[in-house]
Amino acid sequence: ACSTEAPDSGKAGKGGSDGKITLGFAQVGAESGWRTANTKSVQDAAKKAGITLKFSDAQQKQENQIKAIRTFIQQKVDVIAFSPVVESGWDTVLKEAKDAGIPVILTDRAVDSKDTSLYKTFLGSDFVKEGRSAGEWLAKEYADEEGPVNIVELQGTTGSAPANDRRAGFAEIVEKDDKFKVVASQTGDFTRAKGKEVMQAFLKSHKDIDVLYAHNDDMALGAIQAIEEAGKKPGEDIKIISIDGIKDAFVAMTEGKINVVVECNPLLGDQLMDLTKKVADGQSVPPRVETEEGVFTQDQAAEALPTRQY
Amino acid sequence: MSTGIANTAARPTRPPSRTGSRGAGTRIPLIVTAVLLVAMFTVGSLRYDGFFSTQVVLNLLIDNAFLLVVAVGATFVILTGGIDLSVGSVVALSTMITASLVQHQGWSLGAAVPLVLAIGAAGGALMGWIIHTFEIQPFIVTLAGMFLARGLCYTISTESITIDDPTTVGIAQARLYGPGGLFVSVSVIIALVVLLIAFVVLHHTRFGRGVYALGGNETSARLMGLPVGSTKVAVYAISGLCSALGGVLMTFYMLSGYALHAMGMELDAIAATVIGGTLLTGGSGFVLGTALGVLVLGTIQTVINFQGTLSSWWTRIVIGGLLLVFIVLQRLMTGRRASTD
Amino acid sequence: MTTPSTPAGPAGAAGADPGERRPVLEATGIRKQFPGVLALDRVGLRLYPGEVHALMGENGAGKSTLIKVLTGVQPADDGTLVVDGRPRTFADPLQAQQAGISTVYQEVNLCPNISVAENILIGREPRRFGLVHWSALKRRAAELLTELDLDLDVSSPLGSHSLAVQQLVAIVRAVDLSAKVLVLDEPTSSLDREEVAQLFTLVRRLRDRGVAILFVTHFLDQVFELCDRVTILRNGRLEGEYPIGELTPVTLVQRMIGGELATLDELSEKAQEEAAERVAGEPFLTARQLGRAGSVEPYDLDIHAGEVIGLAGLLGSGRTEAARLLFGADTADSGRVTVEGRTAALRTPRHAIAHKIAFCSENRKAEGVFGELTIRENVILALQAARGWTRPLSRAKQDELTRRWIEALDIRPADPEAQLRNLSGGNQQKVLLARWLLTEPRLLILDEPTRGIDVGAKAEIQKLVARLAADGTAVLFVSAELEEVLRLSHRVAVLRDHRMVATLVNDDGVTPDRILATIATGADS
Amino acid sequence: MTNRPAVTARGPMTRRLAGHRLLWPSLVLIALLLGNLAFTHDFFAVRIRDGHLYGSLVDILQYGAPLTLVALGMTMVIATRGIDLSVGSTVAIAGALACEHIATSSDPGGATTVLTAVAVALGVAVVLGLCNGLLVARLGVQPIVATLILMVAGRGVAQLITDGQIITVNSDKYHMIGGGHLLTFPFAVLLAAVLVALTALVTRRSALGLLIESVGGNPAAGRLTGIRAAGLLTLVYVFSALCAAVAGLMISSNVNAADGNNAGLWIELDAILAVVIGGTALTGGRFSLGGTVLGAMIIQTLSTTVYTLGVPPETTLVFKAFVVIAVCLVQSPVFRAKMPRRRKAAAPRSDTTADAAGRQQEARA
Ligand SMILES: Nc1ncnc2c1ncn2[C@@H]1O[C@H](COP(=O)(O)OP(=O)(O)OP(=O)(O)O)[C@@H](O)[C@H]1O
Ligand SMILES: Nc1ncnc2c1ncn2[C@@H]1O[C@H](COP(=O)(O)OP(=O)(O)OP(=O)(O)O)[C@@H](O)[C@H]1O
Ligand SMILES: [Mg+2]
Ligand SMILES: [Mg+2]
Repeated sequence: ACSTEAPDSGKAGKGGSDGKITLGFAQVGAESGWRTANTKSVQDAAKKAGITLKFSDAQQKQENQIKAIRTFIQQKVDVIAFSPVVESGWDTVLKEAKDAGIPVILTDRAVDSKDTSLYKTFLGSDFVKEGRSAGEWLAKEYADEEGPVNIVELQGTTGSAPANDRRAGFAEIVEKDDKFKVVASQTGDFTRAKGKEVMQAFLKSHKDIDVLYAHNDDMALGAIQAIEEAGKKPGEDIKIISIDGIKDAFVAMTEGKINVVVECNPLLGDQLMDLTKKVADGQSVPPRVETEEGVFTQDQAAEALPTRQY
Repeated sequence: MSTGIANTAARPTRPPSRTGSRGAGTRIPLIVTAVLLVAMFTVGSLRYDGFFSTQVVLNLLIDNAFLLVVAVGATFVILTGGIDLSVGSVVALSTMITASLVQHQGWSLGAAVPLVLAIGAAGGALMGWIIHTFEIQPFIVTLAGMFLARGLCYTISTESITIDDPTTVGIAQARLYGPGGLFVSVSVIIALVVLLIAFVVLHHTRFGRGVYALGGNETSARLMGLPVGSTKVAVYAISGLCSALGGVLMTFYMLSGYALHAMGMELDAIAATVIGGTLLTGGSGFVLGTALGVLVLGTIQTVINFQGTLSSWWTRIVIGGLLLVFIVLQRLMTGRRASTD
Repeated sequence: MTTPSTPAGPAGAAGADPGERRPVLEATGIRKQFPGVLALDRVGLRLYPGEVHALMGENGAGKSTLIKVLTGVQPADDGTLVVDGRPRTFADPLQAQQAGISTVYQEVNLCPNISVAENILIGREPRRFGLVHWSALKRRAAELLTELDLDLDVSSPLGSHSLAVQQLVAIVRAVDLSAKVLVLDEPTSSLDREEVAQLFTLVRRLRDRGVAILFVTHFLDQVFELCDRVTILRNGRLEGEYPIGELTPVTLVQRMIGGELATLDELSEKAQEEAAERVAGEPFLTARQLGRAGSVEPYDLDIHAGEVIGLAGLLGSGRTEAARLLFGADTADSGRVTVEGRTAALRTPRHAIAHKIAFCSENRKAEGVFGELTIRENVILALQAARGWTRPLSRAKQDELTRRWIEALDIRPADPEAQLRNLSGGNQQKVLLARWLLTEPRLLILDEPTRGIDVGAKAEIQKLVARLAADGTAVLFVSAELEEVLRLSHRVAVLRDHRMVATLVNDDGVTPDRILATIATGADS
Repeated sequence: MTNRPAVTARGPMTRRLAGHRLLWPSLVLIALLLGNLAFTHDFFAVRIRDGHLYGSLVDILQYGAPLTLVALGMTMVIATRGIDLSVGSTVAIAGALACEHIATSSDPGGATTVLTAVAVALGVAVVLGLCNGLLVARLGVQPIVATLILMVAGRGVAQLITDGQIITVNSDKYHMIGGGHLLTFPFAVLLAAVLVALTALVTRRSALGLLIESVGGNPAAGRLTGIRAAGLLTLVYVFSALCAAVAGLMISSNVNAADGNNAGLWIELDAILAVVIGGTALTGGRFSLGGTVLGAMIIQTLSTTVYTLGVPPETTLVFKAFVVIAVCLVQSPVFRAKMPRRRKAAAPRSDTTADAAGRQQEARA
């Protein structure tokens, strides 16, 4: 008996009566400063837009995210948004959401469902493109120089989507030219400590490193310390390319220690709330909304630094 | 040596109260855990709209079917006084192999699943064999197994593999409806069957009783002429098999294979087992307790999701806090104090 | 006798008419070397169907090792084993069992966590449809227990029973196997005469059925009562094999220890003479209505300095539990204790130790020894624990104390750094005694202190107890061996059904029979 | 009395055997280092750069220092038959507290700031250790669940302190702890060495080590012997938390940043592995601090080897799995006995089984 009553009472309590939209947002976790900024942006924007936010943190586990989405369905939220931990494996739960008539918005990362009716829109960045931008900067920088250019790569967590994509995008460009050689590539788990440790080992086993490509700023910042301790000048002796664009990276850029940062913007809260309102209203939305992102070099860094929020 | 005293007269009669309470004593933790679980659920229902529904309970099963299967396997190992850290990785490896066979190699699900289960069981048996034959601590051997299985996932692919094979999708999305529109997934049925089988095996077969004896005292079990070696190998094989099956269920759950699936699940499985009242030192515990343990972890998760206002870190703190409250109440209610003072 | 390594020598030929019969088990030239110890040096053993064969030797002589080697627990370095005319080597105990050798090893080797019934029948449970047939299992176990006249709740966990009960369960388990050879390694070490008698009836029945029984014990009278032939080990060597008729207790002991044994008779006289004077004066400890529900009913007891009080009773009468209350090993839930006139709360062992009370548990394996630690560490541990970790005994002091006690109790090996788990059962027991004697307690509670200890050492320990008492230590002495209790005690407290029914002053009138009568009637007649 | 001579001959032999306990871990470490040498020819080269030592070996020591410390505390916990899963969280909390304190202070470079930061971190660690100790010793919760609670919640606390951000600090004094040098030596290495030496001194010179081993070896007997198990258990959990906190300070100070989410992630597994490789059994009892240090060094060298050999990240774990299992096999007396050359030494087998199981038995009684 209870099961038949519950949905009704739930419906009455939520979106229906007071006209306030409830958004269920299933976040990946809080694995990095970038992610925290992302979460904060969503939470702040929801408050500003007057949307009730049901927030759930999956601690980096897909199964937890799926559970959270099921709970949202159970709670009869109006819209579900989530940043998928990984592209695959969402069909079942998204179908349940669809059956329950709850629209879904993807943020930050896409899912690979064939059935695109399972979600309304995607809002976020393209990791492959970020990798490509990094590669393109490098190709341009070394356009006139003779090879070989020895590159070391600090990968993100093995198997994680950003690590896979940023690596692939970068490789795509770099492989076009024989003079670029990736001499070593290791995972630094997206952390400063690991970045430093791995870079220190690279410096010992490879004497002639020209370029460091780090999948995120934290690893780059760790690596910079290792390079300095080895008596080299980061940014000069070894050129450094990094992704994300956190404040500390911009500081390092103004000090000349990082050469270029490819931005990956976490601040998509406002855009998300806009989309939520539209979707809840039943308006049509574009299937793909990309966030505004740039490539920052040292000369732009000083000027952009004060505006960095995270 | 004969004493001339009638045996029956001199034979001490033991106070019956003692016997009675001791017999039930072993089951008290189980009852306490169940009571606390119900209490937790009640509190959730009072606090959150939509919490008090049968479907929430069923979702608990749907969402934790694979963990239940894995934890059941872990229970066998823990009952012998061992530990299996490889379960999470074996789950991931199983999702990976299933997905790549079905998706990339074009195998049918019916062919892939038995192979995956066989690999899991064989891997477990191998670890058990090493542990037994070379007398290496299970912690290290299964840790190596954990590394190996996770590493093999990466060598298959660092990308996740989506499955769109119609049979697999069909099974994964099949819902068995009951009265009132309530539903469960196929995995739930499988998990419950596994639980039932495990219960029967542990409590009603020679092998199962051997598992308890082995956990009680390995030397004694050997001296009593029990097949200690094969029992050990078998429990790790069962754990491997359950992990592989858990992996298959997870493949259904996620419809994908991914190297980063089931990260840290070994701890969840061990925690569920221990919360369910099984002693990590072996020899004491019930597989039904493990099921309760899984439900406890699942309920905590559900409560958190229903709360829906916790930041990432508060999520963790509250999970820890709820666990703490649960454990402390469980301890106090079972009334056993530490043997230390 | 002069050629010990060949059991087929003259001694063997003169056996209790083994005659033309073929031995069911014959071991020759068994050698077993442990690091630093040659435990068995070319030892032989022959067992004939239908005989009870005693294996005798001092503590550490190699009896248990020989049994372990024969039954596949440990591999031998050298030697041959012939079972039923076929040369065999057993890789594990299971194979030995399958070949018809059933063994009760020294110390209880059962699983405390599973039920009594399962401990008896595990591995061969009755089954129905492939599943364990629980009701049949319990019925069968209960039946088997009645053979030793035991009436237990067979579904209770084994660990909830006293050590003696566990020992009986182990015997029942071994007997049930349709064995050709039954090996019993000190099965009677914590049994009362009652149970011993029952066991002997059982053993005789088996012997008459043609089972060969190998029996290890330190009780000489049991050997002479039950056994047909004796094999004697000394220091890992075969001393000889004799028909029991060729030996007297004195010659048997001589062969075991290779020398004379001082007698103990003067002890008991002394105890009896002193009984009256010791009871006079203020008691060191008084217990009033001390009890614990479901374990011992409230009892009163006064213990005076320099007095030895024996606790007598039958198996499971609550001696152990009564003693444990005085040490705080179990917490009393009623009653009051005073120590030297002042109220003392003995809730935990630490409280008791603070009042200079010491307790040597009967269950040395579970509650006594630290197998991984060395003799030295085991010996000084209680003293060290009392001092706390910040005040360590100096190494020189430790060595000195350890050496002193190794010598006093003749602990073997005499190496303070030997690991305790490698010691023979009797030697482990001595180490435990040393641990508590070292703390110079005012009240020493000894629960079966002579369990598994050989004749020579037992005499030493009894003398030691008498000496301690003479020096003013109060002793509470629990033993299944009534003679021993009477020999040492000034007073004897008698327990029956978890109740203290009488306290007798040990004068001329107190005999084992009188105590047994007290137990039977529940009051001193 | 004829076998007495054999017995007395045992004294020096046992001592030599005790030396043997560390023989195999040492050989493994040496083999790993030599393996590196084969790939990088100046692997053993240690130079002086900017007035301090510089080289791969120095790196191994420096990065091994925090792990050694965590494993040090873990050794004591494991010796009591416990396990401490919460060390990773403690690492994160300590780093977060210290960095937060320094970052928000008016004088980030000042010595007093750094000292108070360290004091705050260590103080909180004591509280965390007490919580674990309370649950295990007083309430009798199984150590693995008791510490799991803090493992889960602690990381949340660390993130709460850092507000989910990575806190960067600029304080040379603070950097000293994990990244600085003293008399050309990495300070972290010296600190770890001193702490290990102190622990060894305290446990072996006082009776602490013996009492811990007794409690772990046979708790029931320990109780009857009058050992204050509750106090000892609390003590080891506090000690473990303190060690983890110092490691946390090292890790955060080395990179001048506190990362609530990632600092010390999975370090508990590495630490337990180090302890076990070092020859301390998870069933409690005897512990070996030297073995633990060797174990930690083996693990750190293994990581370095992975970087040096350029093992791709996808196969790193497979590589580690094989090394770990090889290390265990080499260390296993049974395995060595079963090697074809030394057949007849198969004897220890049953003894060791008996031992391990015997200990389990005692646990239950
Ligand atoms: N695993 C072992 N390692 C080293 N020495 C051992 C081991 N097992 C037994 N010993 C030694 O072998 C000798 C024989 O021991 P065993 O246990 O056979 O004696 P026992 O005759 O049974 O004595 P008890 O009457 O005390 O039981 C002893 O000196 C003992 O210390
Ligand atoms: N109802 C019962 N069920 C199981 N065990 C019991 C029961 N009542 C008593 N016991 C066990 O029996 C023992 C009580 O006897 P206790 O050991 O004190 O007697 P004892 O006279 O020392 O006998 P023993 O010679 O057996 O040591 C306890 O160890 C207790 O565990
Ligand atoms: Mg013996
Ligand atoms: Mg007793």
